[in-house]
Amino acid sequence: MNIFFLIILIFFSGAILSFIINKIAPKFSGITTFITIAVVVFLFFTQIEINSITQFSLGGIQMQFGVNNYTYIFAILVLGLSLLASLYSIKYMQNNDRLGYFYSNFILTVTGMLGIIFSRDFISFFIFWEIMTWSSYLIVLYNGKHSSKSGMKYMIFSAIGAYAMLTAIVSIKGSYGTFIISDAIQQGAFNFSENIYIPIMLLIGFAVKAALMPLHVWAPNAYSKSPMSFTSIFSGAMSKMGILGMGLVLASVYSQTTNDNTFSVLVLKQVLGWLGGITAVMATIYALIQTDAKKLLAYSSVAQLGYIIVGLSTGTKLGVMAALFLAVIHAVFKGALFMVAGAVEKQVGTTDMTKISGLIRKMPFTFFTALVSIIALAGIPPLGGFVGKWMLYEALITESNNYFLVIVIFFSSTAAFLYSYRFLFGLFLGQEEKETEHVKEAPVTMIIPMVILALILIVTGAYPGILFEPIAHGMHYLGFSDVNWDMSVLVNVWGEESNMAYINLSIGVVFVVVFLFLTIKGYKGTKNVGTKDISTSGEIPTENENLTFQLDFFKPFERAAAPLYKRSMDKIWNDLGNALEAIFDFTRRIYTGNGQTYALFVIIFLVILLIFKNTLFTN
Amino acid sequence: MVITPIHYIIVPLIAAFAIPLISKIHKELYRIVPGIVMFYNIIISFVLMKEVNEVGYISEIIAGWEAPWGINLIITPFSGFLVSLISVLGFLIWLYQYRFKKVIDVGEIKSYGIMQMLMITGAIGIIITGDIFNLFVFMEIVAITAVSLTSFYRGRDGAEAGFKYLLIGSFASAMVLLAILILYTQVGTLNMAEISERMHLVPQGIKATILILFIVGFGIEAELFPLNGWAPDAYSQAPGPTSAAFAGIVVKAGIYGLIRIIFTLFDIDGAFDFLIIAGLVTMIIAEFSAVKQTNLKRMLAYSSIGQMGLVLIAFGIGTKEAVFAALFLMFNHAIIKSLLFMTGSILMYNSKDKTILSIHGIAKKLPYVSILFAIGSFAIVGLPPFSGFWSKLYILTAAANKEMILLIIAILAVSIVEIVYYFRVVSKLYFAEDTEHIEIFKPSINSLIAMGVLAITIIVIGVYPDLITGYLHNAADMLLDKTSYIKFVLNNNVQIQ
Amino acid sequence: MQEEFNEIFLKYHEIITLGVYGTAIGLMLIGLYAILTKKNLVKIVIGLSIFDAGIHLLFVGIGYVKGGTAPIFSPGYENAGNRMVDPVPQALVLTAIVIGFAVTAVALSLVIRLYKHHNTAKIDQIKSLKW
Amino acid sequence: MEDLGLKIFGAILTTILGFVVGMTYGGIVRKLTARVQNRYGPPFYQNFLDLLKLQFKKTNIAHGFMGHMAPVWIIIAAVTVLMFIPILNGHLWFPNLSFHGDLIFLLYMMVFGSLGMALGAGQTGNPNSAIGVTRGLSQMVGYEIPFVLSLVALMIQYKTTSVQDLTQIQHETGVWLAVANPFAFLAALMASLGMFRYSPFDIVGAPAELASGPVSEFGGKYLGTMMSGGAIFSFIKLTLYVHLFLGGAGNPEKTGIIAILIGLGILLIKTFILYMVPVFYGWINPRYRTEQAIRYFWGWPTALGIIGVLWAVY
Repeated sequence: MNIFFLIILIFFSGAILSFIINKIAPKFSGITTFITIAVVVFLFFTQIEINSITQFSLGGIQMQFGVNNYTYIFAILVLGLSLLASLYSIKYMQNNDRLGYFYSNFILTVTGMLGIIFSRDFISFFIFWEIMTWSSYLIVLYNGKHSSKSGMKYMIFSAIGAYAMLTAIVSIKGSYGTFIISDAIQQGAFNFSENIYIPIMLLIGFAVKAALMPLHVWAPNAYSKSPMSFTSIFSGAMSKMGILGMGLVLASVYSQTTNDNTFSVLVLKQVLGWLGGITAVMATIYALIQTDAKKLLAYSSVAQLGYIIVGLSTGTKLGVMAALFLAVIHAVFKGALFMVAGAVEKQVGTTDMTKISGLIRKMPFTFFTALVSIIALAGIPPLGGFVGKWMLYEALITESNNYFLVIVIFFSSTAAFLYSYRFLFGLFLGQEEKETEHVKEAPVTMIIPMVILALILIVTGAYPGILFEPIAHGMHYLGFSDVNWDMSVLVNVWGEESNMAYINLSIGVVFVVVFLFLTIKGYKGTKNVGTKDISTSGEIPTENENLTFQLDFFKPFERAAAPLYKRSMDKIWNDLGNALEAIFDFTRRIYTGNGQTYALFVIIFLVILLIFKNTLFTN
Repeated sequence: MVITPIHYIIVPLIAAFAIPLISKIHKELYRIVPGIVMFYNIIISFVLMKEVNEVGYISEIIAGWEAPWGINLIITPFSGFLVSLISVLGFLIWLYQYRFKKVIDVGEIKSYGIMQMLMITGAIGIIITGDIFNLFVFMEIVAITAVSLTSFYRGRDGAEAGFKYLLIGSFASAMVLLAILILYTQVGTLNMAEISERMHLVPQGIKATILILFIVGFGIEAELFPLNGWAPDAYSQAPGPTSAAFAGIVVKAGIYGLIRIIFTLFDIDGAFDFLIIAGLVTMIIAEFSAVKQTNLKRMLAYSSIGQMGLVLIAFGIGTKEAVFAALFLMFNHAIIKSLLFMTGSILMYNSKDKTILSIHGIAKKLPYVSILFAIGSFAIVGLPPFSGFWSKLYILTAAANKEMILLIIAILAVSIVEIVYYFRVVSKLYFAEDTEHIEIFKPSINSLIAMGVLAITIIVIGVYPDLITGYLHNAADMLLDKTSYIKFVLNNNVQIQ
Repeated sequence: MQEEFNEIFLKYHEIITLGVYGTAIGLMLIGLYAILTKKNLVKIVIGLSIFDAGIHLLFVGIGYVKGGTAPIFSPGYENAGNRMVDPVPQALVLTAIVIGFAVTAVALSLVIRLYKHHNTAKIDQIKSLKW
Repeated sequence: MEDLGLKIFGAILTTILGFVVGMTYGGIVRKLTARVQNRYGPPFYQNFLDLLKLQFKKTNIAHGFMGHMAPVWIIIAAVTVLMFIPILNGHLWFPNLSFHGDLIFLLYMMVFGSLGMALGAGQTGNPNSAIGVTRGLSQMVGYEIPFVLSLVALMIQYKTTSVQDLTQIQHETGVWLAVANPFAFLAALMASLGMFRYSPFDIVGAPAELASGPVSEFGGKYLGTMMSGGAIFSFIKLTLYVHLFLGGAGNPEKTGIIAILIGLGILLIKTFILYMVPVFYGWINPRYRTEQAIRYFWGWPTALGIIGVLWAVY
């Protein structure tokens, strides 16, 4: 049997199986999910060879399955992350109800993502896209009635995106007579000189999943409301499906445009870039006023996706490379961070940072993961995040002369330090509360995935080349010639380089020296104290004195940046929604309920038709 | 004994008169006999479908008068497809309602099965008859039975809905009668094939008038806006099985009449553009009004009207693939909407006051019904991998091939609205703090089977649509070339004595 | 006797036909008026049947052929095949009348039930189903 | 092999230089401030004495892991950054890694230390520390904008992102970048006011209300290490400015001991003058609140920076 069909089949049967098993023994539902995904991962990396195409036909439509170098990047990302997430969620979801529901949708979502990666034609692409969408929608609903509104928002926006995509797809069929993606690209379906609205429609469709302004409003709620073990792939992997599509479309748009309409492409670049930049800034400043860790992470996801889109919008070699690199890295650290939030939620019961603090001593491994991921998120060397950021800035400065966009990005990533610190402090540092004294470290099956992700971040920081290799192949597929990369040296087009090896060397040496110095010197004299043993400007605080500082964390910044907080996209969308509801309510008043009125309608209709019959019915 | 189309008509009629007599023997026969008849219909359909796929047409002469003088029943792949669909649905609906009535205290359970059966017979007659006045008669049979079924429950406002239906329905019959009248004065025959043969003799203005009268007449049955005022009331007030039958069967018959008239009898191009416009308006207004409904069945009714609008649009596009898509959509709508009405009426029956608000979180108590309803909603809004997706896709493709981008956008925008109100219900069904319910009436096993069959069909077709696309393509071809139809009917080369 | 009857008839043929058509149209309009304006359910039903009657009359009128005879081969009219009245409309009218009767019957039964249910026969007060 | 030896020697030499210079400047400023405020003030080598006292304290209070790591991170950041900026235009006695890193790397590396400090301060559980940290971070968001604007202006004006090359250019053309792009220089200068956290931007430390803010809970070896780190940082900033805008110091070709001393002298003079700017500004200004500070930085400095970028483009 064909390997692609086999994988899809395994997934579907796994979904059904986990649903049924939950009825018998809820414990094993999660394990089934994990095994299913593990089997698929094994099959994928052993059986599938890249660039192999499988032809088949469904409903009279020619379809193709296959994996190419570009989608391979995302395949790694999706499979790895969902494997870890499913392992994580065994303990995390333990003793919830509706486990079968959750896990079957979990598998279906992964199926959708992998199917998107497999499909080389628009129809199967769309089918899997929709499967991914509605299964994830069902999981967003999972947490009960509080999340049904945000779930609806998510579904509506996804539908808008998906249908924009479908419009483009069918009109590609209409004008080029093919559903095969590569054929469509060769015939110039994404060529601005041929037609301008097909690529735009497709981009809109992908932008929704990639949470780009102004279509991002679903994201914060949907991310924060669904269970964390799912959000780690929701934000980590699924948003990258949008990036996948955008990358594909943009690459062919840029490569195929002829000279006579470079202007429209320029406009597209600027619009996309600025939208991405604004997304990054707004999401960041909204992230740093959140008090719920999950909400904070959700907003930060949106911001990070903004960077990625900026990178894609440049269309230059370094920019796209940065975007893809950031996409992978973001999947890793954001997956880890949501797992951290989930672990805290599982152990403490809430992620509201005004209620909990000082967990570092209770949950050291979780803290370690959080620390590493946050460093990567903030883009501080020597971790992977820095590599991506570096490439992004270099691309913006040196290749696409988009200087003020650089400032916007830099502003948002500087402000990102604020919420990064907010996250770490709010959950792990600060005073230790009485309420959280009983808290233990999360169970080991939750720790393992987190720590693995953290280690991945460290390694990719030291040797980004590990990721450059597949990315370079993928970019070659996208049509970028001679993408050169080195295991640990970053070079921009001006020849300036940033050598991670030296950086790591220097950091490592100093670290060892100073750490030993500090630890050994006066070791006996060093005594560890708790967080209550502090001197607030001289006097010793009493026992019941409140020393917790969590509320209005960045009030000064809020005051300073007040104008930025004034108008929010959500409000605009809500007004639009209310207006539509009013229209709907008005429309149904046509059916007055009086039989005579209906009869009158009939007669009027008849008369009108008879009057206009000669204009209406002529041959 | 060889099976011929006439059995569709004869057997139910005989049964209808026989049931009161034979049920003196045992009361259960009231319920069982219609089921047997429905099942026999299925047998007929499959035999005839097999035959029709071998020889293009089947015609039956009634009372030995050859066409065009006598009345004759004609089965083309198109009508044969619809007839088999209706027969199967009719049987499933019977299966669904078999024990349904026990829990509802209604005296004249006797008449219910009979009328349901007669209504289905009428619908089948509309589809297979080759004689236009005969078509009118069957339409009247459907109308009268439908009205009396609508007003079946004494408790509710059934009578009101029924009266509205009857008022508008009698308009429909009058229009059709007038149209037939004028047509007869022009062409002097009632046989459809011959009419369409002689249609070119008719002057343009009169032709248009006839067409308009037909459109209004059948448009009322086909829930065309603004002729569909009766529909929401009737759907929401009729008993569950009947609403399912309306959505799956009666409307299909109406659409069939409209399409048969426009495609076979007339050669007016403007009619197609008119279909697109009318369908668009119908769809938009219906879907918009569906959003704020509080009664689930009423909401479903509006959605059903909207789907009919989509069907009309697809027919109006008029290309071969569009007609194919329209047939596919009719098929989908028949099975999906019947499923939705079956499940929905059970949900409504369990709600305190027939509102959506009072079935929040009922999924814990009625897991199977809820999940079936969810499947139905997913399918009707056209999410893959359910069957609704394919028909929508084909329609859009057909529209795109004629470069009707605005039409595509309109259809998709409306489907977003559809998603909104269906998913609202589904999410409330599962994830809402449950309001207290009256004692839950669990659906009996046979109704579960009926609904399950429909749901499985939806999924199977969705995963592997090739199962029926062959028949549909065949039917679409036959619908589109009327010359062979005429040639066949007027000198019948294939006959069954 | 038959002959002179025909004479008279043929003389006034035009007027009669006009009269028939006029009556038919008039009946239909009256029925329509009743349906659309009267509030009482019974009156609306009556309007319906008047409307039907109009259509039926139209049918019969159209079926008539000038100087035609009854569509029966009776002694003395063996060669009347070409000048007999078209039988089809009359057959149709019979059917239509039966149907109209059935419809009226159902309608009246519904009216009774509505009156019991709402204690009124005014159609614009029976609007519990709307929107 | 002796190349490596030279490198190590140079690295250590650079570190010591930075440390000493930073501490001394700090002492001098304390003295001068005292005089301005009409006090006698400590001697200029007071900082060294403080450091010794701290380092030789018998007992130290450790506030857990991050508290232990904070000084380490500060030193890491300080020394690493020091390694990646040119001293004396990259003289071979002070061989640094500045060919292997560029401005953006430096920008991000500088944050490393403050993040470590912030985390350490956070773990102590002293609310004052946390408040100080939040103020510090907010203020950083303020002054980074004009600073980056000016840097971007330089980068695009000279099509390079490497400090080394910028210094080289000035050395060859002889034109200081402060002259070549004055707006960028002004923006950077005003940003530096915030960086040094002297009054009016000293609300982070806020000795009166916050008990010296983030560091309030640190003592002994920890505080000492932090102090040395901070000293090196102030030297770093000065040297960076000098090499970016003020034409650097010294002449890499001349390897004689004299040349080096001259170069060092020039470097010291330039850095001291530069160091005086925030100090003077602080003497004559009262303290800003955080939001005022941020608004200040987003006002004229940012405008100047934008003008600088435009100047660079056209």
